[in-house]
Amino acid sequence: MTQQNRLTSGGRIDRSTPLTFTYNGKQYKGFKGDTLASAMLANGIDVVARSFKYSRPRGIVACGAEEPNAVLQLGATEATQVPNVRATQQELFDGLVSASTNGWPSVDTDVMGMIGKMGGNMMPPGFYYKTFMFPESLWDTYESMIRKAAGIGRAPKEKDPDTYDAINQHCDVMIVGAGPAGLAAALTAARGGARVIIADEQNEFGGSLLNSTEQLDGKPATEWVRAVVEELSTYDDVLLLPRSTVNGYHDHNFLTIHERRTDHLADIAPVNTVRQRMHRVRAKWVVLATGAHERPLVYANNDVPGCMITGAVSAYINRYGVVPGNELVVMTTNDYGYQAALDWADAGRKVVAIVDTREAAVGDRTEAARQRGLNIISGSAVIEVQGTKRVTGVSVAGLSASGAKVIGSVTKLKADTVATSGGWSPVIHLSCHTGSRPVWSDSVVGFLPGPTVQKQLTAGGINGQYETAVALQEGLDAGQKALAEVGLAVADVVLPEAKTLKVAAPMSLFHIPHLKPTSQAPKQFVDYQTDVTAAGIEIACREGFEAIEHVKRYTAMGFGTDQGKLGNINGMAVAAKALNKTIPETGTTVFRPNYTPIAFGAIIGRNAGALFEPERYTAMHKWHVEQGAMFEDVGQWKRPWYYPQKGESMQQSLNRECMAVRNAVGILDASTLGKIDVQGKDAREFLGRVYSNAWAKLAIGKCRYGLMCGEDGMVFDDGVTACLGENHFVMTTTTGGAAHVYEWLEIYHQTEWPELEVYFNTVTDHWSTATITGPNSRKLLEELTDFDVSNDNFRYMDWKQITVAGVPARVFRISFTGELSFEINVQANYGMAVWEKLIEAGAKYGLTPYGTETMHVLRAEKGFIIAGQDTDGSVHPYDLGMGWCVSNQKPFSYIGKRGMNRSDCTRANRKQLVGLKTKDPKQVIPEGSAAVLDPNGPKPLEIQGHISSSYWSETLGHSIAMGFIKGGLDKMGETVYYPLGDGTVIEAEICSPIFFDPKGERQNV
Amino acid sequence: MLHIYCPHCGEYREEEEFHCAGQAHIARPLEPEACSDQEWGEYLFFRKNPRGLHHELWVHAAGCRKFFNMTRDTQSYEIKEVYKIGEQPSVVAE
Amino acid sequence: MSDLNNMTAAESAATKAAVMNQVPGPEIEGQSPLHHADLASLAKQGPKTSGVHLRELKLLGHLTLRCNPANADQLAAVERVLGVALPLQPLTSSENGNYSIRWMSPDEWLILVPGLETFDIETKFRDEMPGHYSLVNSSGGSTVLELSGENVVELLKKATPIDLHAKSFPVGKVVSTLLAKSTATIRRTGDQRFELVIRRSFSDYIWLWIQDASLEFGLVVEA
Amino acid sequence: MQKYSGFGLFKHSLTHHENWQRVWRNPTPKKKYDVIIIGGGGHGLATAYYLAKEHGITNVAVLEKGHLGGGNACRNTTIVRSNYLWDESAALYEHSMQLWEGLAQELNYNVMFSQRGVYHTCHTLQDMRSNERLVAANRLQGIDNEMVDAEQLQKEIPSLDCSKNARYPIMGASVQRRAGNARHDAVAWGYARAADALGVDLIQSCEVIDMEISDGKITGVKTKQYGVLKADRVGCVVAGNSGVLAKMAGFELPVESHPLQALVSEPIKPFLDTVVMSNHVHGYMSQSDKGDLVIGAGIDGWVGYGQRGSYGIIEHTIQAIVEMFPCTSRVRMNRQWGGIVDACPDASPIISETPIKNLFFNCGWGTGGFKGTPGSGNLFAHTLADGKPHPIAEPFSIQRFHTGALIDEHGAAGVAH
Repeated sequence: MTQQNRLTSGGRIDRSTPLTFTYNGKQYKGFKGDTLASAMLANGIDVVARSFKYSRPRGIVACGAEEPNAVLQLGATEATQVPNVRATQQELFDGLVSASTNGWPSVDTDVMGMIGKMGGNMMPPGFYYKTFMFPESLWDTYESMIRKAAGIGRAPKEKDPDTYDAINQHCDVMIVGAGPAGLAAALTAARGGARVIIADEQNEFGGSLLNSTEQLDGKPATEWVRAVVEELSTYDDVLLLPRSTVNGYHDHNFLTIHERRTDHLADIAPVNTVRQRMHRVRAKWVVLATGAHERPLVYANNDVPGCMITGAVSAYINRYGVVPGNELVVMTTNDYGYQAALDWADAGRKVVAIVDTREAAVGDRTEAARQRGLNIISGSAVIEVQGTKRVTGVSVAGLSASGAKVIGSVTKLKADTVATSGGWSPVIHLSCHTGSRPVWSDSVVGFLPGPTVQKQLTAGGINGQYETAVALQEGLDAGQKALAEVGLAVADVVLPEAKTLKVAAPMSLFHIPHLKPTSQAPKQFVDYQTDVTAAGIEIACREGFEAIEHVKRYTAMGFGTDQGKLGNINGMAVAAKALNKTIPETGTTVFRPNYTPIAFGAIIGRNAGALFEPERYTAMHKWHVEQGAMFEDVGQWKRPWYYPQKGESMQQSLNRECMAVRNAVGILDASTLGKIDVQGKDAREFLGRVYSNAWAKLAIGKCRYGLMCGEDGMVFDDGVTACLGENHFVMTTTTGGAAHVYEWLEIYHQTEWPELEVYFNTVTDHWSTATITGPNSRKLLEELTDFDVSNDNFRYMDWKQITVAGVPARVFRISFTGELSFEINVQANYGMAVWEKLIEAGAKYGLTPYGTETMHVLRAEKGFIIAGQDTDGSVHPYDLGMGWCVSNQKPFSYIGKRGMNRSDCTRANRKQLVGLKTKDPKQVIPEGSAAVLDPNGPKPLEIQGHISSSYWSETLGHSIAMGFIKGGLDKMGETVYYPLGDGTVIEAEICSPIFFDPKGERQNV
Repeated sequence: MLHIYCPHCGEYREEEEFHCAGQAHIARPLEPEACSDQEWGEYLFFRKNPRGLHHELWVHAAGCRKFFNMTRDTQSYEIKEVYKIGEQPSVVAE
Repeated sequence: MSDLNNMTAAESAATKAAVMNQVPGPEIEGQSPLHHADLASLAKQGPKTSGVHLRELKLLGHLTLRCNPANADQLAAVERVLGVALPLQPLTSSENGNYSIRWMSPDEWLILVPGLETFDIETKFRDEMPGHYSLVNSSGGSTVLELSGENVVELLKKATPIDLHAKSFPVGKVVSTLLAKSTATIRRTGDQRFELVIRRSFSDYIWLWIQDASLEFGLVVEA
Repeated sequence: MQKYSGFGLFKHSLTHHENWQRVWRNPTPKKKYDVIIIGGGGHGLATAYYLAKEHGITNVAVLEKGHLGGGNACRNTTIVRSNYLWDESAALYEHSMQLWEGLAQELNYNVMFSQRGVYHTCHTLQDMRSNERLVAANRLQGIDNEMVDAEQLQKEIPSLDCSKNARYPIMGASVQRRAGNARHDAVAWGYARAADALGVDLIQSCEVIDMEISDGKITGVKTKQYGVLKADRVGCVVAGNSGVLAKMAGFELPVESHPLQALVSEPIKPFLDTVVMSNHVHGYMSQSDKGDLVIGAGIDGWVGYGQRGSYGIIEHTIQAIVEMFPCTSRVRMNRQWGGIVDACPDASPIISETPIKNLFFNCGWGTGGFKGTPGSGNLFAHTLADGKPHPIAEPFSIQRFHTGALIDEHGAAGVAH
């Protein structure tokens, strides 16, 4: 294909580096420096999309972030598909593969287009809400039809092969936008010695200067740009970020910058590089130099390919050497629109006419056009465009002075391109992100940034200042202001000489009237991507949707991927006219992040896959893995769940592990339990306040179990605490509760009882804990220590400091299984050494490693609770039948005491924890099952309580369960029923939760 | 994202290092047993929840692990001041 | 064995706290948190030049001291034991030969000493320190990573929200902060050199993270 | 009320849609009403509608300081379900669910209630236990909810990563198949239109600045725009402002207002035809009929009325989404926004009398208010009509925070939604 619209010279493209790209299966050529859009225009591609609702052919309108139509699917492979890429922002690279997203069989000949033509009138705003209701049963069918039409591009089906990351940045001045204002600000701040970040969404700095033939100091403005960029890159404390969009402005001057590092090179990032990077910036001061977006005018059939905005036409000519047509008609309400005609003429193509809605406007640009002998039609407008897949001509008619009515006769002109300018809208998006409301300016004919609490400055186009000289000056001023604010001296900067042109007053006009009333005229599009028309907005207003938010939501205006950058202001103007209000009265729009869309991958950075969340390991983890353990996630910890042997089912493994503990000895890695070292003379008092039971008399060398409640009296954690010295204790917590308990202790110490002399330190990671339990555990321990561990010398609930397998250890004789047990704690650096010795020596005693599941079964046989499983934040110690663990003699009103005495906590018939024995011993009640008194009663049935723990007990040869029953502690022996999902009902008898060794003899031997 | 000055570390840190522990200056009743259910309920659950200036308790969880108070505007999110436990605010919410 | 117990009894009497020498004889090799990563062999095989260098300073003695910075007697005692004063300024550190002290909190310091000296120093503290304080051996719970190289700052910026610019993070400064989805106490020991104290159970995650985040710079593991 | 139908649509297309009637009037308020409802969000409008329809009380005004349905009603992620744990909440949300079914026909306004199912994925044994408990309870409460294992789940949702190599592999899920989404704006507008048709005055841009209270009894409210408006009873339904209005009435609530954020991707071709939520990795997602992925983020831990939260929450949410749906990594996030949720300590709402006679509050719906809209309005209307709570609403009184009879739904409420 030839690039028929490419000029032979000029522009910032490199004609010596041709690139090949694919669009809808066809190959085309472009040049280095092209965007996908400029290359498509160079190749004369008119139709790039079919519209969302009416399926009308659409072409490229703009040349940047505001482009609503050229939204394509990118990607050469399945895994590298990217939906909804804006062709105007995608740099061309060799081998780029793109496709339009809607239209069947193709975007050029689309069947839906016919339906769009015919059914278009059936789809006013809100038509969904008014139909598809009858019959009710058919809604699902209607919806699936609607969903077929949904979406633009598609997600890949395969995993993303690229990586992304985030980096935290800090600076004195963050400058957003590298046009004349931004560059002047950056240069000033940099020379003043500030830490500066300047980011721009385009591939090179220069902003508007890249799109024009403007001169600075009598040389092309781009030479000044090059000089400034060169100087900036010499400062260590200046970070230059091209291809980087500042997408979010958050509270306290936190900004996010989305940097596209490799999207301009290929589909997939080169090895060892990240595709995109998020900069998380904390800036002392921010300078917004984001410029402005040109507004198209709203006129009949203004969506036909070939309708563009004037700034885009100039940009394609001056920057990319592409003239997007042959015969141009310009329609403008202001002087700037004339520039497109001048550039078009310079490019040697025909300017049919400049239609100025104003009467006799005189500015330097209008005069230049006159001197060039261009055909200027004043006080008139293009009221309608002819053509479907490309503009073929326009209808021009005179306008009333206000622009409200068409007057005079209609002349038709032949043209293939219509460039319009309704003025410019400052890019105030970022300034709105932190909740600041924009303010309308009649002189600017646009919204300006509103008052803000952020440390924010603005310069250039965002202030409605579109002359380069003014933009430069405002940039410099902002730079100096920022320097002063961060305590740096004024910088010495001389601005380049810029020619200031005389500009005639713009006309405040948005919606071009038609001969017919808007409701009957050909469609006049306000928001291209969402197919919102002026008529649609009028309908919304007529129906009573008068608040601008209502108008937007009812019509979907501004809800596209361009977020209404082109259309919103026009839409507000149309609504204002329909409601006889001014635009500010109609209300302002509030922009939210993101300024432009960001790949999910870029937002999550490295926190994906293996790094999504940490896996916490104990010192013995490697051993568990080697033994083929299955793991359970407990918090972030990986805990051995059970250790299956070849050919074993899970239940078989559990039975084997349980029996080993009951008949021989088992070993458990208990290192993950939270451990908190408590020191100070008031440690004991403190324990008494945070636990429900008594601690005053716990002797050195002894251990005690405790329950921890909230101020509401509900149990939230439990564990054993040992008295190491008169002023020294070590507390254990549940694995998941460790962090919370530590903060719980600190908050009470720091805010309520600072007078208590006590310090808390987390030592969870410091100690490795190997628990050996079972009748043979003493024999095993004896082999590895020369300390006398006999029952006389080492009693139940004692702890001793001894040497195990040559390693100094704290050994606690406490039991969670009901068997004789020793918890061996050693410094984690030696955990594996001791563990391996235990395994080695244990073989002859039938030592069997067991995991959390077996631990749960064994403790359930003993009726021991697990905080978090047998508690749910709604049960106090008495509900658990653990009144024995509450001391009301304590002088201090411990945490939970008052709470558990509130009226609802002391009432009868509370749900209480009991044991449950199934009538059929083989049946295991599924955990979570709900109890009822009469399974055959009508629903909803009153739920008596639920099963919190339930297992098969190989030891006892029958199932065991713990659960809650209303008033259960007084209902021993009574029967309850558990209806299951399959319709069957399990019958169970309420009993004590202690199923095994009720006297607790085995742990005492 | 709030930027918070830790009065203990003496510098600004990112919000990610902190977390908010709710309304500040809620003292635990000295004699819980003397409280009615209503009074205990208010201590446990009822809060000022103002739109505007608010005194909050924060902890520098990933830093020095110390608690401190903050006076913050819940509408604009401006932090007026931070002050240590036991100290009184100089800007007071009505 | 009985020694240990008698000693404990003595200690308890004297200090009201239990202290023990947790380090076994040389015949038993300690396993640092990154033992399973076998950094030693990686150091042999891996590249020698790159933007980031990693070294584990393993099996050091980690002692957490909590006391009252306003108590002159306690400060004096610390100086007697370590030969260097507690850094009282927030976010600072001090050192004396093999001993280094990191400010953790207004009433908390992390003291790093050679692994085998841990118990002696603990004992000295128990003899010297007056008043209300706590001293906890946390040697098994954490390890130290030394990260250096021309890209080390860039690497760390990906993990921590702290401003690492020399103006606000000079040599000697210490911060406890986030490190990716874990935490670390970071101390600058040179222009392009940092020491990170990290928790044992998170060390494998952090090791994975460093390998991943340093891909673009290259990583040299040092033994 | 002008009847909406496909035929009507066609008829209007012939006259260029020039003859559509207003959906609601713009009345100037009367001096005195039987009932004033403060708050023109979904709940307030539903309350007004049911007051008029089911209790024949039509001398009602809804006072809205902004525009109708402009608060959380248009900021939520539109999930509707009734699989709550405790009998009290199950009754409340199921009451609402039954009103959802058939709501479009009742209001003659298509609220696009789409019963596409809501899944709660389980990633740990604890997850499994609590979901099995939930399913068992719902079964007895007469609410549909079932468990599916990972294999079945993978069949039902191909784009969900149910493999073993996830950080927290999915072990199964509970699914309520009657649950789903609705079109949030349409719900508010549909109720508004129907209430207006029954004679209710909908007063927009009317801000209540004080309450007229004498000897413990409310007699009306003072508004910024229209001065004092009298009323026999006043109902306050102002999510995001409950604390502020309670303060006007002179009491505090067991409520804190937090920012809650949500976000959408760009519209893409539908690949997810249901709703998936995970309490464990903390994210949830559905795909709208426009093609946007609608994603709810978490709550900020501090009080905030700014309708914005912290960026870190967005990051964590999307991490969870990509962890569950790896194919979304290259999909692009379009827009984020924030609402203000009034959260109760037990994650259950308040529909209650107050210390002030004839003043009633309906608040504290936390992150789950949208699904409650019809039920909330229906029960609150009953409460306002009778002057005492409807039996289903009784357990949700303010008093429960004194007695301790909380209805803790943190488990079932799960992720912010």
